[in-house]
Amino acid sequence: MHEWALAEAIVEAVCGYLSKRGVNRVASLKVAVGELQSVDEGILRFAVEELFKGRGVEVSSLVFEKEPAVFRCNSCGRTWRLEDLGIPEDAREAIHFIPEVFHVFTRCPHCGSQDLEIIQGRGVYIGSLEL
Amino acid sequence: MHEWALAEAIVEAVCGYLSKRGVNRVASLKVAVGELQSVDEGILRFAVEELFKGRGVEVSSLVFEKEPAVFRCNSCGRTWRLEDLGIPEDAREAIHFIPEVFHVFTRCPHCGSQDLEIIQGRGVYIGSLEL
Amino acid sequence: MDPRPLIISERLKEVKRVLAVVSGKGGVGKTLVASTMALALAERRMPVGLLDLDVTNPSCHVVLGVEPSKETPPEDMGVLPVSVHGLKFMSLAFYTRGEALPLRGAGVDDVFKELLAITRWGMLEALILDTPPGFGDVILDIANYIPGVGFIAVTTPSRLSVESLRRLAKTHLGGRVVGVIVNMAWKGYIPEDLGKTGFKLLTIIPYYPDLEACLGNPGMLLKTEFAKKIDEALNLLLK
Amino acid sequence: MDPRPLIISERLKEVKRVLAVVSGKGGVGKTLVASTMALALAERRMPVGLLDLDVTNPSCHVVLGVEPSKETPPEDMGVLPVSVHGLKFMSLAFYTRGEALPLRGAGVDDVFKELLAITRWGMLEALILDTPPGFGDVILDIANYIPGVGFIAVTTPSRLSVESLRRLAKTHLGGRVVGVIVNMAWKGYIPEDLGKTGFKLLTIIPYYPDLEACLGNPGMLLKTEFAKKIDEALNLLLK
Ligand SMILES: Nc1ncnc2c1ncn2[C@@H]1O[C@H](COP(=O)(O)OP(=O)(O)O)[C@@H](O)[C@H]1O
Ligand SMILES: Nc1ncnc2c1ncn2[C@@H]1O[C@H](COP(=O)(O)OP(=O)(O)O)[C@@H](O)[C@H]1O
Ligand SMILES: [Mg+2]
Ligand SMILES: [Mg+2]
Ligand SMILES: [Mg+2]
Ligand SMILES: [Mg+2]
Ligand code: NI
Ligand code: NI
Ligand SMILES: [Zn+2]
Ligand SMILES: [Zn+2]
Repeated sequence: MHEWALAEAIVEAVCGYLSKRGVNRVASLKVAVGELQSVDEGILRFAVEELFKGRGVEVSSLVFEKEPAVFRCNSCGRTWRLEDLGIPEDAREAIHFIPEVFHVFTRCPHCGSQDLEIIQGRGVYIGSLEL
Repeated sequence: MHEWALAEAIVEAVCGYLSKRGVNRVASLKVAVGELQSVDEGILRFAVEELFKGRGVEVSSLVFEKEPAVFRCNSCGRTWRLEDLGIPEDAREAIHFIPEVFHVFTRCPHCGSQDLEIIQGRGVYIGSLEL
Repeated sequence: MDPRPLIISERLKEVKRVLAVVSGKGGVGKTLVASTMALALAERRMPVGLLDLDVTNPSCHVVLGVEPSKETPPEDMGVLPVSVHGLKFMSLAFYTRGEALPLRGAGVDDVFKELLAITRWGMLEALILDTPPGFGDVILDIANYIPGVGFIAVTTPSRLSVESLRRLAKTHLGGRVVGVIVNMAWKGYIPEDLGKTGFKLLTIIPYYPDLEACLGNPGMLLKTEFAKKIDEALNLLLK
Repeated sequence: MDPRPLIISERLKEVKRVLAVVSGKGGVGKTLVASTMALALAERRMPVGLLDLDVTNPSCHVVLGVEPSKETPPEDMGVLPVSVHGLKFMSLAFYTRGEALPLRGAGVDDVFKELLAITRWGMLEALILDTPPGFGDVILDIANYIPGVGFIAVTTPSRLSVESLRRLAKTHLGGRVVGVIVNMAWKGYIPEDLGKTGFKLLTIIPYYPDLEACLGNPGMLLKTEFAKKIDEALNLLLK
């Protein structure tokens, strides 16, 4: 349930943005949820909604968008999807907290390098915000 | 005149690209020349042309495009242009060889931080290549 | 937009002071100083935290005798640091199972933000940060995201290390330094060179050949001369 | 498209072997080992180069006694390393005037590529690389852009350092290690722990309290017991 902490971060960032502009309503907020972190979207949405309520902020449209994870190997240049990397099940919990630790548990399927870059789909961020 | 080394890099990269495709002519090549490195464009162009000739590669249109340098301060978030930073004249020579050493010789005009990111206009790269 | 920067200060709201143990050179004793400092503060019954930010080579857990694969920071609306020896401890080693994390700077920066965004320290008198050597992503992030932080610079008397301290003094980070610890000093060492930096000297710690045996044993570590010297430095820092 | 990667191998075409001195932990003696190794090879009248890749904290010039603000690598269709004590030396310190370079990983990566793209080494029997501690941008770049490189891993006997060596063995970089140097060993140290790593032991070097006086004086440095031990390691490496 550390999703609550991520929700707080989102709400804090949005409220910071709003208070600078002296408003307290958002027309549309898109939150990107990167596949690698395997965040529980239901919990995240619930927490974000609760926290906005507590702050007295009204969000007309709140959308969570899954972002597939894509990796590039800095050694051989090939790109990969999450399922290509065969990350062991029991490592997923650690990656859930700190996505970068995937480097420990995986290698490039082609050349064996751990020097993989995550191009998209890492974690949670604010995709767009319209007042 | 270390511009010759930069020209060799450009020509090597283009030739690598061409040989993979089994061709030896380029319709259009754009080389971006970042402002920070203050490369001598005349020398660079001369060297690139000579080297392509030596390799038997024909380039129909060879364009060098100046790219203005833009910096962002990671501490205060402001962006700056090269002239804002007031880099001392005698440091320009060192920066000409290794652009990153500008971090030693400059501070953010607003907050004094050296944690400046160069967003564009760092050095020489291949902007586009058409066969 | 990255949602993490603002929440970082929120997470440190109840932390009275943050002290980061830093050095341009590695192997000068940062990890031992940071860990012992946190342990010594806990001995004084102060609420204290220790955060290992040497992301690609964490080792505070070795000094504390914590087996990272056997312990997990509990989840509670975020993650809670692990309580050991009277202090609150957080390290990436809990998530890497103690293995190496080959990682470029951009990844280190992400780890920094994620760790600080999700860890709930609660009320602390002091949070001690152990850091990697050099002036890279972690140190720059600390300076950017933890406004009130004080740097404790550690150096040995070696020219290679003092030179690196002199260089730190001339960067924008120099102003953060609240004091210097000279570690592994040889007999008769006189801290003349430090004058040039303008930094305040906190303590000079000799080289103790028997210290190695105390790694992993906080009880023993706290009884050493090394720990007494750290206490000296703390007295100067906290007054 | 970045034009530098391909030219890097071109620049190293006439270099017979590249040896990078590495360690997860700092302060284990990488810089002293790398510099002394290069000096010792020059003594053997071999054409040898030394490249300081500890970008944010270069210090080989201190060991070699080179004043970086007084010397500039000559320009000749690129830049030529500076000739000192019979070896070819290149360091970022020539461009930073010896000052600190606070730099994030992305910048370090750019410095690596630029330095290797413009430096003309010519024919060398060996090029020695000094590196920063940890497994970050420089080490990953070396592995990616210098295919034939061999890593010389340096460790002290301390648990904190051996633990870091064990971790290196388990990464994808472990396969690059051509040998280990145990440095600053205490009396009676037995390299039992190394067995687990599977690495070849090159030499065990004691702690020499008088070594500090030789920093900046290559002539003296080459006459020390330390240099003899490095020669031992070289005999094993080159045979
Ligand atoms: N005063 C001291 N006397 C003896 N050994 C020390 C002393 N300070 C540190 N050490 C040892 O020196 C090595 C490097 O210390 P460490 O704390 O890991 O440095 P860093 O974190 O700066 O790399 C370790 O083996 C540590 O146990
Ligand atoms: N065998 C040794 N005996 C005594 N001092 C040593 C020995 N090896 C290295 N040193 C000293 O230890 C310190 C760290 O060495 P250095 O080469 O700078 O390590 P690194 O490059 O790994 O950080 C320096 O002051 C150096 O002079
Ligand atoms: Mg969970
Ligand atoms: Mg010039
Ligand atoms: Mg440490
Ligand atoms: Mg070094
Ligand atoms: Ni969770
Ligand atoms: Ni030039
Ligand atoms: Zn690969
Ligand atoms: Zn600024």
